[in-house]
Amino acid sequence: MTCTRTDQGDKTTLVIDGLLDAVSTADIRPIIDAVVADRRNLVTVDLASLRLIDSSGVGAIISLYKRVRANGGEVAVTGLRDQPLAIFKLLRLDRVFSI
Amino acid sequence: MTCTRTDQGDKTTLVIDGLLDAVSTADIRPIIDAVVADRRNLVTVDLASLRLIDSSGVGAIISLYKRVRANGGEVAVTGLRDQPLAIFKLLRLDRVFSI
Amino acid sequence: MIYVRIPGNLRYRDLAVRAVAAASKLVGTGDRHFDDEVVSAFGEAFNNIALHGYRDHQGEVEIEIEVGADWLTIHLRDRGASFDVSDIPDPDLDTLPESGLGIFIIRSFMDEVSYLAGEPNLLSMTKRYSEADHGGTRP
Amino acid sequence: MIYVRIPGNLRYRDLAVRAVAAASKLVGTGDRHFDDEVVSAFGEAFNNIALHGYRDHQGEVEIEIEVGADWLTIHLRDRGASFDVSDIPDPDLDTLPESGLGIFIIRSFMDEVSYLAGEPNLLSMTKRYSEADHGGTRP
Ligand SMILES: Nc1ncnc2c1ncn2[C@@H]1O[C@H](COP(=O)(O)OP(=O)(O)O)[C@@H](O)[C@H]1O
Ligand SMILES: Nc1ncnc2c1ncn2[C@@H]1O[C@H](COP(=O)(O)OP(=O)(O)O)[C@@H](O)[C@H]1O
Repeated sequence: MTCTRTDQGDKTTLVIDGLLDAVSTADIRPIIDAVVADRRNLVTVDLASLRLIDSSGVGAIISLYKRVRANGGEVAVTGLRDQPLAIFKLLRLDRVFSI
Repeated sequence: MTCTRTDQGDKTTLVIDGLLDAVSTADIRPIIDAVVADRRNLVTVDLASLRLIDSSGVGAIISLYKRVRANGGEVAVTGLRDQPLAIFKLLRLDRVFSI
Repeated sequence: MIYVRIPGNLRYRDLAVRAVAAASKLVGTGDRHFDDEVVSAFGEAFNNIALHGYRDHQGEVEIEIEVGADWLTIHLRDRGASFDVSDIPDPDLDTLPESGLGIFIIRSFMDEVSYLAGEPNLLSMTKRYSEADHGGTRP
Repeated sequence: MIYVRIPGNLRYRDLAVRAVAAASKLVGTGDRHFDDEVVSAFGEAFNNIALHGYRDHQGEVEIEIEVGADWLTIHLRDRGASFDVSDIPDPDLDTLPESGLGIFIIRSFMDEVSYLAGEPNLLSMTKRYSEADHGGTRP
């Protein structure tokens, strides 16, 4: 897993690729904390290169969503496909994030 | 593994991708037989998308080489990298095919 | 029959998931969704053993996979803490829970799930493939 | 310790190779070449058991992998035909042989290879990682 944060004006994009599971989710927590602390309010999570996600990875993204929303911001998730898409659909997160 | 043959004028290109191992090598044998039977004499084997090869896969490519040469033709191998490149170098095939 | 024994530790998760993915391909459905759902369910079950079952001590996980013509069964055995899978309620997805999703994923993606507490604990899960069904059960 | 038991059949080659690749990553060299060479050697050993060892009857392969700080050992056990690995000469690469390359690949890519005929036959192979060495042994 690699997670790359890019800030452009108001917008922040997190590109997460590879494997977001119980092992690697620990590594994105500090990045999520920083996005929230910086009060970035237009966040896009780009998962086009994400190969596999599990419930801990989903939990981290939901946590990002809730905290950015609490700051008055928005989180969109883009690029979902294959296994990650199946998980997001099962957990009905496709209605939450404008996928 | 998929193996795609393209003929253009005198030239034939075989693009082999995926996994060329003891299981899948059986599937390229008929394609090799046809290239030889058609007396295609300028053959390029493109392995840029080959992920893994074993000694049976190498054996099939050497067989193609020997038979095309016996017909007076040439075989080049292109695009080798990672595990397939390590195998070709170990077997000193990098000197045989203009890699 | 496929049998894998590894430490019940997240370090070995990737190895186990890859073995299960390869086993799922052997069912030969040619359907990526089938494989994705098997891998998703297995990954949650393995996480749970590593994180809950073996929270207090280390131990091994035994993974047994039976590959059928149009089905696959995975048995997971561990000697960690036991629990009662039927005690675990489905999450309320509307509240956007950040945890407690694993068992739900397993139940949703597999056709049969059973758990026997003991020495070892045994979690068994089966997924069947049927082209007709499948269109309908796609989430 | 990682233990995998599967039928000694080429259908299971991909599963076994993926497990070994994941195990090799656990050594943590971060060196793709190390992993590629381990996978190459293992693949040949598995082929040989499936194609030669179990030519006349079916049987299982047991794969045991020990992962060290900078080394990896793979033990392969089978109950098929035995052979004497030290009887197998290196191929004459100048003649472009189309077969007889497997044992050579195993010997070249692993640091130690031993074979004990018996019930079961046991092929053990170890690869050590050393950054200094490595530049030099790169083919
Ligand atoms: N293998 C296990 N051993 C012990 N307890 C478990 C096991 N699997 C699940 N549990 C219990 O069931 C609960 C629900 O599991 P799950 O739905 O996967 O969500 P989460 O792991 O996020 O809590 C866990 O919090 C844990 O208490
Ligand atoms: N596991 C095995 N069981 C029985 N015989 C084997 C085994 N591995 C290798 N051999 C013998 O050693 C020979 C050389 O093996 P190898 O170098 O892998 O080349 P190839 O398999 O192409 O013949 C084989 O032809 C076979 O006779």
